[in-house]
Amino acid sequence: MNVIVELEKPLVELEAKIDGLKKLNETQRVDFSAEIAALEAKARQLKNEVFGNLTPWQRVHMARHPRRPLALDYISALDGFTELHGDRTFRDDPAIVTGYAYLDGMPIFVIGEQKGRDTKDNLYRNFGMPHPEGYRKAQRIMQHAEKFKRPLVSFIDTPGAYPGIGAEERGQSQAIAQSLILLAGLRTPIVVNITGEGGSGGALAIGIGDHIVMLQHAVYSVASPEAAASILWRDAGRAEEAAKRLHLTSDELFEFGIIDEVVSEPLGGAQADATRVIADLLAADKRALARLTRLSADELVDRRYEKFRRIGSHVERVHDSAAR
Amino acid sequence: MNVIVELEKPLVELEAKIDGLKKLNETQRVDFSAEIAALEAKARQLKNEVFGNLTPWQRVHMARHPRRPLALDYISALDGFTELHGDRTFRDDPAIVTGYAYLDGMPIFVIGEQKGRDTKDNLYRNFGMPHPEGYRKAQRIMQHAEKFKRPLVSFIDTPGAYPGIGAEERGQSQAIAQSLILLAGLRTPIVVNITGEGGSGGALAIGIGDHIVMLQHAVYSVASPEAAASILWRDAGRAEEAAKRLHLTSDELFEFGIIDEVVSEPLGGAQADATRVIADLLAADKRALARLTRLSADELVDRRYEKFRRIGSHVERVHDSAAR
Amino acid sequence: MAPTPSWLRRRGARPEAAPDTLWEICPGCGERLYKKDLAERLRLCSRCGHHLRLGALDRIALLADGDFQELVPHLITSDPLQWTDRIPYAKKIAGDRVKSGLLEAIVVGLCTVEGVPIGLGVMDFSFRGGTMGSVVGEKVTLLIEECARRRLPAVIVTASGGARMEEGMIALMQLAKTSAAVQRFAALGLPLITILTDPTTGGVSASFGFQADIIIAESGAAIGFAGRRVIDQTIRQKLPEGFQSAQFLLEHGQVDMVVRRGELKTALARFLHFVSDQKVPA
Amino acid sequence: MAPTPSWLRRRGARPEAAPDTLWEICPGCGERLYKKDLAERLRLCSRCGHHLRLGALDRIALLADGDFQELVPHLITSDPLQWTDRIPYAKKIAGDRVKSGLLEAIVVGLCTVEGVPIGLGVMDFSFRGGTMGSVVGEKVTLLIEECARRRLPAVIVTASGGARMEEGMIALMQLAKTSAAVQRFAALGLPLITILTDPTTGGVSASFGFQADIIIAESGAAIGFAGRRVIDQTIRQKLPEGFQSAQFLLEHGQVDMVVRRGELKTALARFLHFVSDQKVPA
Ligand SMILES: [Zn+2]
Ligand SMILES: [Zn+2]
Repeated sequence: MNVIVELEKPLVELEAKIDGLKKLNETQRVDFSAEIAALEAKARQLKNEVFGNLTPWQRVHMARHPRRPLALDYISALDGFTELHGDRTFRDDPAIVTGYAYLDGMPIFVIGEQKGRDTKDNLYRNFGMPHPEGYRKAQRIMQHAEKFKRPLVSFIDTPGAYPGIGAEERGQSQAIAQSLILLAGLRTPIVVNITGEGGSGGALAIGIGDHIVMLQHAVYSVASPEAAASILWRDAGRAEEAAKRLHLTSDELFEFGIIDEVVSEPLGGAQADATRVIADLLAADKRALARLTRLSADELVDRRYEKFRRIGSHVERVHDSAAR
Repeated sequence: MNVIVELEKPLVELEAKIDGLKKLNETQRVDFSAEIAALEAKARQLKNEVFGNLTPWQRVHMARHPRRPLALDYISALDGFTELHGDRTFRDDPAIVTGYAYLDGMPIFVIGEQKGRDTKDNLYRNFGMPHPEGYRKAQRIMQHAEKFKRPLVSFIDTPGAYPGIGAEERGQSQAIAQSLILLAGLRTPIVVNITGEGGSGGALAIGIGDHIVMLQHAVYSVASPEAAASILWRDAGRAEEAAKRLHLTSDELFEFGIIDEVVSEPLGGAQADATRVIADLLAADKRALARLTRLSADELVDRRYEKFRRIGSHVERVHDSAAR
Repeated sequence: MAPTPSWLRRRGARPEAAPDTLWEICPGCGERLYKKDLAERLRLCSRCGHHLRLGALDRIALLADGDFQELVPHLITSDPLQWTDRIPYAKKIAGDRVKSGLLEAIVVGLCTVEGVPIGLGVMDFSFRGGTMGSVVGEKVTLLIEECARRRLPAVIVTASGGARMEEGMIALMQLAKTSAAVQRFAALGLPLITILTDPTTGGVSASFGFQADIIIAESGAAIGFAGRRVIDQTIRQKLPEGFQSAQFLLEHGQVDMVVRRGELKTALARFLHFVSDQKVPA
Repeated sequence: MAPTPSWLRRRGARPEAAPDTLWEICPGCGERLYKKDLAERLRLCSRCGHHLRLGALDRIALLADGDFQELVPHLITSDPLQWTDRIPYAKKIAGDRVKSGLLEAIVVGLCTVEGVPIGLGVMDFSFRGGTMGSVVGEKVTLLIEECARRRLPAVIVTASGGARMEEGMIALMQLAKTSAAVQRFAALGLPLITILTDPTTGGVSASFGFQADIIIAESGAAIGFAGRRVIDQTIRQKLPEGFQSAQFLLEHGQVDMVVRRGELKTALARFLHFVSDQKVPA
């Protein structure tokens, strides 16, 4: 069960109550204004209590909230989105959505990792976990973006690349590795958005870019907390602890210089005001592209190289026998 | 049953008899020289009768002769052949063999369509009919040849690309189409050898090159005679007639300018003296490469374009109403 | 290279089977359709929505803005193999000219689509099953070369049973020729869009058909490399439901989209605008 | 990014399970092997031929001509997350230094192989399971950049459980950093060859491991993206025989060849000569 959904239950009930009273207020003769005001104050307080200071684990669940906007919600908010399908080799992977659209008049290619809204949809989308053919579809779109000199905008939301038999047989490693090569050298601007879960290499495979935007309550980590706990301690049950240790929140990653910009969410998360959050994120993308499209392809690729070249945390060790 | 194998039966028997007599001649006191000479004369005459004037249909069977040298026989005659495997996507296709080797000291990449020698081997090699992953493996090698500035030499011997469910699902058309694009623009010399059967698009997919060599008794056609008969008359049984009409022999194709050079075979076909035929074919390749490696990549690609650009047979029709 | 099968064929009578020239039988549902009505409805069956085959000229009318200028209209085959048969090739060609009203299996030219100038080639299945011989190869090559010269997007609507047997290896080599033209064209950064219609198989499928940046399959089209008959004879087992249908290709990642006939122009124009407009950030 | 599983693991005890420092148990057949003998036999089991894991220094001795010059030997992690645990990351690192005799999970440098000068990087599984953190990413990047500067082929021998959890996103970003280096290097027309040894999974597999022109898998190596444990937990069904083995990868088209340890140097040198020699036609 989603931790946030549990946590916000009293708030949801309270808001339902307020809504009910408001309807009564309109239709009945009795005036409930005072009661409504009191409940609204209480709701604000409760909201602050619930969302004011989320733990990393809670933020993981915020990123996985069943009502959180998904990649296609952002993409559909672009103008004239047209989906393009298929890797031309094996299969069209519904866990990755690709196509072209306009961002406030600017023609762009888009790639998004798409989770499902309900169980049936999630089975279709494989819970947003792409197979190699999904990444190979994305590679086609990357090449289109370069060929037709259109920026590329990606939306990351995946627990990770799918760990299954077919995925291994068809070269999950190879598919991700080739995506990384392509993005690193792509001669067109790339803006990356982390909107939900950014899980591991499966996220990074559409995550190398010139400007990396992250929603406040999105998470991005070297492995999902469950996988990390399993790797570190052979105990997926310690995921909460892993979430804390992995430094996967937007503020931490901004500090580390892993991401370039954080787009804030309303109290209650993106789903509390999806329209606003979607507009804010796309506005950030637009600002970034306005800047990036002024650079030459050579400059872009050189800067992108330097951007990732810098990321590290190591020192030259003074040699033990330096005194000799 | 192979028409040539049937036809050459008395000859094979006669030669066995001669061999027997020769052995006797060495071990016994009686002198069989006269008998041997007489039988040898008869064998020569028979050989001329059988092979002197093969029909197109007989040449199709010559190209399919069970003892005819196969792609790997030529490739193994190169120095230091090392096989490279896999399309990096789905499967290693044994119907196409790829790798690198030296042709008389010159480093080259090679691609060959490989049939089996016996039933078991043929099942493994899928009778030399590649799947899309075979062509995609070949594409990797084409790209290697360009990247590492090594010539590409191919050996064609296939009834055609495999017509099966998996092949269609994984994009047989797309795989061949992309091979054609790659070869057309490849910035390194390409020499193509048609050594056995050149069947349709499945052959052409490794058959665009700067110099096209064909063995005398190889065949190369728009479709296998059986398929052509099936397409034209819905009757695969009329394959012999199709073979005649399709103009698929080396001399006809040389006339049409489809191929550039014919390497002759001994009376009795390549299998009668495989060592010589293999050496002759590779010598032709070497001569062609010595010439082609002197050209710049731009010249090569431009000439290749013109070479195929010219192939056609059409006229501007004088318009019916030209008098108006 | 392959027969010109249709996975639809088995579901009903073929159009050619209807002797009545005023009526046509829907291969989708068997309905008897009045030809004049059918033509007005883009040849979509009024009962089941099935997309009946559409000729090249009708298709040009459907896609172009009305300003189509044909290129090399008079190119005809010189019958390289001097193919004789029960009916000689030359005679079959003559018959198809009458039947289709065309000189060959493709019409190429220049036009605009919602205002975007392009080069457009449209194949016609009613001429020798849309097979590619010397003329089709040459016209496709000339179209693409012309588009390269003028820096125009190229759009080709395919309908073809593959290479034309009666022109032998000359026909097969058209795959090489057109591929070389596409390679040069693509290297200039220009877009090639193909619209695969019923049926597209063999040499056309295995060359420019699948060399496009964007591949659109028309609803209901049968598309593949090998023809159904050849596959049947080879594998001798039941083919999966919808095998080689447009939807099957979409699911197997081979095409970008499946579009109904009525929306083809919009889908095409949308991408043409997208790659042609020189929009800059606001 | 993934645990460090081995499909072999289930077949026998792990080397670490043998407390006796003079003896080691073969994971292939369970045989008790005298370590000193084993070292002399390239750590191939005398009974079943199983390839036991080989340390970075032994591997350099196996592949290089004896002229290996290490680059950036003193680079160590600065523990970006200041990771504390039951055993803090810093302490684990210190322990692995003693155990492996190395400062980090990879050794990089310059050498010749049968006379051909190359850049060589070799990972060591005994140091944090060969995981890639900041140091491994930096050293791989420096190696490839140095090879680009000197126009040398680059060879990397992988043995890795993936990205190093204890360095969080800094570790994941090493995939991006090394990939960018490989991209630039490859664009110069220089060859990258990887030799994937047991085990190679996760982030190393999904970056430079599978970005090479030629990929050689050592016999018996377990290679994949996801670890076996993760896959088991996800799909909860029986895995195919030999799943993720070198041979499995060969059959699925993922690697160029599977080579036994004793023939690795020959196979490598052969390709290095092939791409390096400037032979002209006679
Ligand atoms: Zn109907
Ligand atoms: Zn053993």
